[in-house]
Amino acid sequence: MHNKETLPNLGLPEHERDLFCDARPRVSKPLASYIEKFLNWSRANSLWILAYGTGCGAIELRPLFTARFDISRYGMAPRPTPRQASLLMIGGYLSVKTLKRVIRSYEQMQNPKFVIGLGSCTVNGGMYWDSYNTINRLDHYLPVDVYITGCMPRPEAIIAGFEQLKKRIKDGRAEGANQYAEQFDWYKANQKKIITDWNMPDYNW
Amino acid sequence: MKPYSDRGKFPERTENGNVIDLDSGKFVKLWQGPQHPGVTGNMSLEVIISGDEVVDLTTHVGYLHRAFEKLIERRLYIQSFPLVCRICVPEPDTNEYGYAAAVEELAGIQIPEKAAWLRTLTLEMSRLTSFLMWLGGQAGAFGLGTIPQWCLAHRDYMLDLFEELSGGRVYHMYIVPGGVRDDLPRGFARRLEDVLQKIEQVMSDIELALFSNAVFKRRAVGLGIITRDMIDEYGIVGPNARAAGIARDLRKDQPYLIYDKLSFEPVTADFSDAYTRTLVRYREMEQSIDLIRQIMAGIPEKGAIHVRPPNVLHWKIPAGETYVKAESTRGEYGYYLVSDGTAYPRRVHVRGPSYTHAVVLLEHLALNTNIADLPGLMVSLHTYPPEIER
Amino acid sequence: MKLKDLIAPFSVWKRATEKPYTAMKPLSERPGADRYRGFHINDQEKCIGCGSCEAICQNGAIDMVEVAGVETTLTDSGLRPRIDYGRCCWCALCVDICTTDSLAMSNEYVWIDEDPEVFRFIAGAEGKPWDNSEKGYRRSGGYSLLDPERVPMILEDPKKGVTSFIEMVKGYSADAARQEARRCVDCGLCIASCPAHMDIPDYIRAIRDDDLEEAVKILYRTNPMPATCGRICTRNCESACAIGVKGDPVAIRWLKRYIIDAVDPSDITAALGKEFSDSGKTVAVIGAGPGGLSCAYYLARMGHHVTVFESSKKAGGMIRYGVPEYRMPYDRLDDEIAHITEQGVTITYGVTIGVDKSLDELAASFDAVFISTGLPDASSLRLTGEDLPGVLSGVEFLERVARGETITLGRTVAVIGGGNVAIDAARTARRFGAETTIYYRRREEDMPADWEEIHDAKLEGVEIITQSIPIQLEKAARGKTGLVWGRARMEDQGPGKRPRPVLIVGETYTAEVDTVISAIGQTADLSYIAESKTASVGIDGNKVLADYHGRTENVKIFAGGDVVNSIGDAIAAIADGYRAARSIDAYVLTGKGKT
Amino acid sequence: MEQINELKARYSISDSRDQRPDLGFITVDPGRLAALLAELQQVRGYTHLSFITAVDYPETGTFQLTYMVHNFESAHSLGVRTVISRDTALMESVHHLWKQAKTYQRELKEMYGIDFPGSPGVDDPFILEGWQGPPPMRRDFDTRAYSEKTYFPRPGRKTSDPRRHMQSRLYPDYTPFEEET
Repeated sequence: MHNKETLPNLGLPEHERDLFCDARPRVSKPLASYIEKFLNWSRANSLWILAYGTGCGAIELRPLFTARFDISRYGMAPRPTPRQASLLMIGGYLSVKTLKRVIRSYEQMQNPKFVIGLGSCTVNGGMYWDSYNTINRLDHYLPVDVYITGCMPRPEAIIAGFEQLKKRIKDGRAEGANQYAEQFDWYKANQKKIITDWNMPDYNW
Repeated sequence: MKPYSDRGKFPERTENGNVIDLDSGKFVKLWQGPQHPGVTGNMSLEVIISGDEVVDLTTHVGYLHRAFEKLIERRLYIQSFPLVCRICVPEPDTNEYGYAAAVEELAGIQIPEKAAWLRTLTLEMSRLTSFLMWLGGQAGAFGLGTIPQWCLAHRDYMLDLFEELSGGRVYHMYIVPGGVRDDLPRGFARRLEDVLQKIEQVMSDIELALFSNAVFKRRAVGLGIITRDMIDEYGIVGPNARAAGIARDLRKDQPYLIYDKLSFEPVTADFSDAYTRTLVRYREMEQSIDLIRQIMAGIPEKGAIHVRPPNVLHWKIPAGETYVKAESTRGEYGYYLVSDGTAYPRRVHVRGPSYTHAVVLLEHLALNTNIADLPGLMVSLHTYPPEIER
Repeated sequence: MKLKDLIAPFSVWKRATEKPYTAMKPLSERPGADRYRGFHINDQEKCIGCGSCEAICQNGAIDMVEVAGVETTLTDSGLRPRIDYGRCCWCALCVDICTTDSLAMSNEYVWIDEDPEVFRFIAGAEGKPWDNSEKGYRRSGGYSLLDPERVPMILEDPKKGVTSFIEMVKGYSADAARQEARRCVDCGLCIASCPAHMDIPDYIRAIRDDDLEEAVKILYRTNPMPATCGRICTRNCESACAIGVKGDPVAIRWLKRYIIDAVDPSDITAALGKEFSDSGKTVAVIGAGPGGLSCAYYLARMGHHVTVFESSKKAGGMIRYGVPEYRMPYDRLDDEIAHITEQGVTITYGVTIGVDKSLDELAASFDAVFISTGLPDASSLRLTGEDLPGVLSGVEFLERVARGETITLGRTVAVIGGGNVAIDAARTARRFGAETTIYYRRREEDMPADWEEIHDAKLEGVEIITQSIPIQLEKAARGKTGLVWGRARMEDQGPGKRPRPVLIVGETYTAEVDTVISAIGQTADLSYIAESKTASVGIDGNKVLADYHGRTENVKIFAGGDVVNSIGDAIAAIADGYRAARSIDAYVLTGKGKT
Repeated sequence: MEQINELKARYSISDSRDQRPDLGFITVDPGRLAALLAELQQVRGYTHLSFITAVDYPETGTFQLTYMVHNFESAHSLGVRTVISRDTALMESVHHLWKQAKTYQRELKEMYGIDFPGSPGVDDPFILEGWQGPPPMRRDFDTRAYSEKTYFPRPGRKTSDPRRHMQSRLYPDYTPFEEET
């Protein structure tokens, strides 16, 4: 019934399967290099952040949005919905329950999209390395563009992280969305291994 | 102005509770959060609305569950003090104090007087810091964008002071079992006073811009009324209870550290709705500023800041159990510690006030409110989800 | 609604003309506060690789790894902490516990990378930009997690002690021992310094856990004479102790003594068990000093039949005849020897090899021979007048005291030397009521004697004249002996070398004393080996040539103790004895020697 | 505590102890617990419930439940403890006394597997989602082993024990004597 191009969405109840899109994510091919360069320049200068405080890291994001650090001047702004956001900030540790929502939010974001991992927890589990409820390595579940060390990273470090991300975007290396589409099966297998009650579409369009 | 509670009870109730038939077309189920700017922290509300009126609400938590209590059980006593402050991010010091005091009590350690003063100082500073953040959130939840800008900028000045004192902006890890880690830096008093004055100035602006604001008044007055008879039934503590006229404040009722040497009276009001609760907390911020000044005036010049525990790598604490609590910005915050005489705690239970405020209380108060006021209501209870799931 | 509610919010517009809060420069340039807990720095020179940081890290963020250019020495494990910033929470507990204060934190905080694999680094060894940061978190003076002070040891009142031979050091009580044991950080740096590589942290842990049976088992794994070593060991371990870098080292020797004193001798046997096989092989051990006894003990427990040949009337060697009773009570030594003979070791007293029996005979009638005859004779002062009647050697003096002979020292005594024998002789002389002065060539800090011994000797009224070189001995009036000595100055010998004493011309003095005791070293008479025809082994001066495992050039002959090693203390002899026992075991069972 | 002495005989309270002047602990039979709490709340002024929690003792096969109640009049907290079997793990619900009790009971059900029949929503998942292991707060559940198996830490870490390392460098040929008994 399902060919290679569609997703089975087995997690959904049968009567709901028709309600959701079952297409696989696709790799978007780059345009001519000068256009792509211009696009990347534009993307780098209007990073809109999904306002989802997934963990402790969120506490240092608020000052960024407000008067003292004011990242609006870099063309960045918090957005309440994934549809409008291009940057997902993972604020440190992710419990399995949150990871499920993060995946959903990430998949709902439009291409191109970028992920920044804040703090130790996204690299190797951080101080919750032995907790049964938090993941250790974010890069197993989502493509991460930039890591910022700290627990938590200060706003200044986060701003420096944004600079690094912009550089990566302008260099054309920030291909997380494409990487996710290319290695979709690997990511999905990793995700499903720990999210045992997968009751959403395989890809949240 | 009609308080919301005067609206007719809808939907119809039977002995078994509300009659909510989702297929009837009268109701819509909405998920608010966890990815939603209108919820505090990472939690979610399962809301059922009819029109724009909330007819049922269920709180869902667990998105921030890191199993602190489990992790503490497999860490040495000293190893947990960096862990506990992560339970409540905006106000870590209460956790540090609660944990350290519980360990000290069972270990029979008496902390030096100066350490007690320094601990009180950080507790009050973090209270002010936490309230600043909350006040921004409260105003923001009602659509007032300017006040969060002011509050968070001034909170940041407080964080600068914390950084100077403890070496950390957000997680101070300053209060350790046995005392505190360092003395006040040189010139700290002056810089602290500067910041306090700045905060006082911005607070006078906030008073005009928030408490005399027609929008805020219109939306907050009568929202989420807590009556006096609900207090014990729901286990309501802190400003939420004080706003209803119950003068309960652990700092006064069961003084810890050096609170008995400071002069203050619990702030109370007589009608606990979102507006009054905001006002009570605002007065407590003023009170905190006053307390910080009292502490800075009374803090001993010299003296030990730390009592060395036995070698912390194999520090065994005599078997026993205790419960130590402190008044956080949200109310009674406690640590229940059970030691079985080994180098590892048998059990640590963290009691956070949000446990009741954000679950049973919110579920009750949300009924018959307007969906647009839900964020405002939630913030007015001052809840932090990590206290619930830990 | 009041009119004010509509107007008041706008009043804050007055702030519109004020300076904005926003910092206009890129904020990443703002340095962290002076105490900021930023990235780790580690002084590679100061760090000793004890691993306390790894032990306390609740995040499992620290690994101890080898670093190029850092050598493993007796006081430095050669390992350095590598920190995983995928784990660290910047709590700085590692800084607080650091035994050397080498670990600290800078106030740098920006480290960004696209590759998650890079966030691991050896602090202070990878040339990070923050390595030399002056600012950042340091442990403050008023706060520490380690106890720098040793639990004080109870001593006999020196005024009372100096009148008798009762034991001076009283030993720890159970509480004091547990308290002292708690100071240990379990790093294990000390093990390498101990010649017998005793498992020090483990028996200290057993004290903490109050499990003395386990502690005894651990002791006897490497040392059959713990009561002796618990009293008179030269305790090289304590000089390697990580706690000793900033404070007093853990009192390892006294803790060992506590274990063995707190346990009844019969419980030791019970703890260790007595079941071992019988190999039917026989081994002769020459000399019942610590080396011989240790070898005999382990051989017996390996199932061999051991006979020890001892020229004196009692076993113990230098421990009995060279160490005064106030340091090593004879009954404790007897208990220890009794435990060794209980294992089936036979000791034949009054038999001198080379006189009563030849080495050849032994080699012929036993499957293997272990030589541990030690250094029983005193070295010569090589001064004129050494043969005067008022001059005797420290070894001889102590031995005669131990045998219970009556000795007349007179009212004043001069002791020449700075080692433990010199101190022992001086303190013993004090117990005979003599005014005693020690003459030593170098400074007090150069004295090879145990610093506690020097301290206690002074308490007992022994005077120490340092930088004094004896020139000659002469006969003086009223039967006294004149010690002519000259003042020395210390001449620097370059870095890492001990300064050399040089006589200052013209500054000579004469001390007229009743007795002069020389204690500048010991030597051995190895003629019984040289005379041997079939069992001869290599000799160099007063030393027998043997390898680390006690094997000599003769496959059947093994040797150890002072007669082999140059350390010359009891624990080294015990270690030699044990290693030789293993070699002998391997030899008698397989017939194969050195490969 | 005088109040407690009055209750002692009626509720067969054992093991009462003052930890501080303002904090006491008492132990009561599980069967009498709900009645005792009701009296404490309604008659004795212990109107505030701070928390309910459990302590696991796998060695003895029991859970200790602690109900912390507080009397604002006398500023006295009382920890009411009861010991129940770990195998049956069943306890009477007190949700009728305090509204928030049902949340605590729901948490205990999830984290320790202690059931409180009749407590509203006690079987609903509270914190965990899709959890398939044993109740995670039980002490025999090894969180570290679970984490390493499920979330596999980043490879490339290796550490050396200083004492083993020094032995390998300085005295590799030495082995202590182990008895072969």
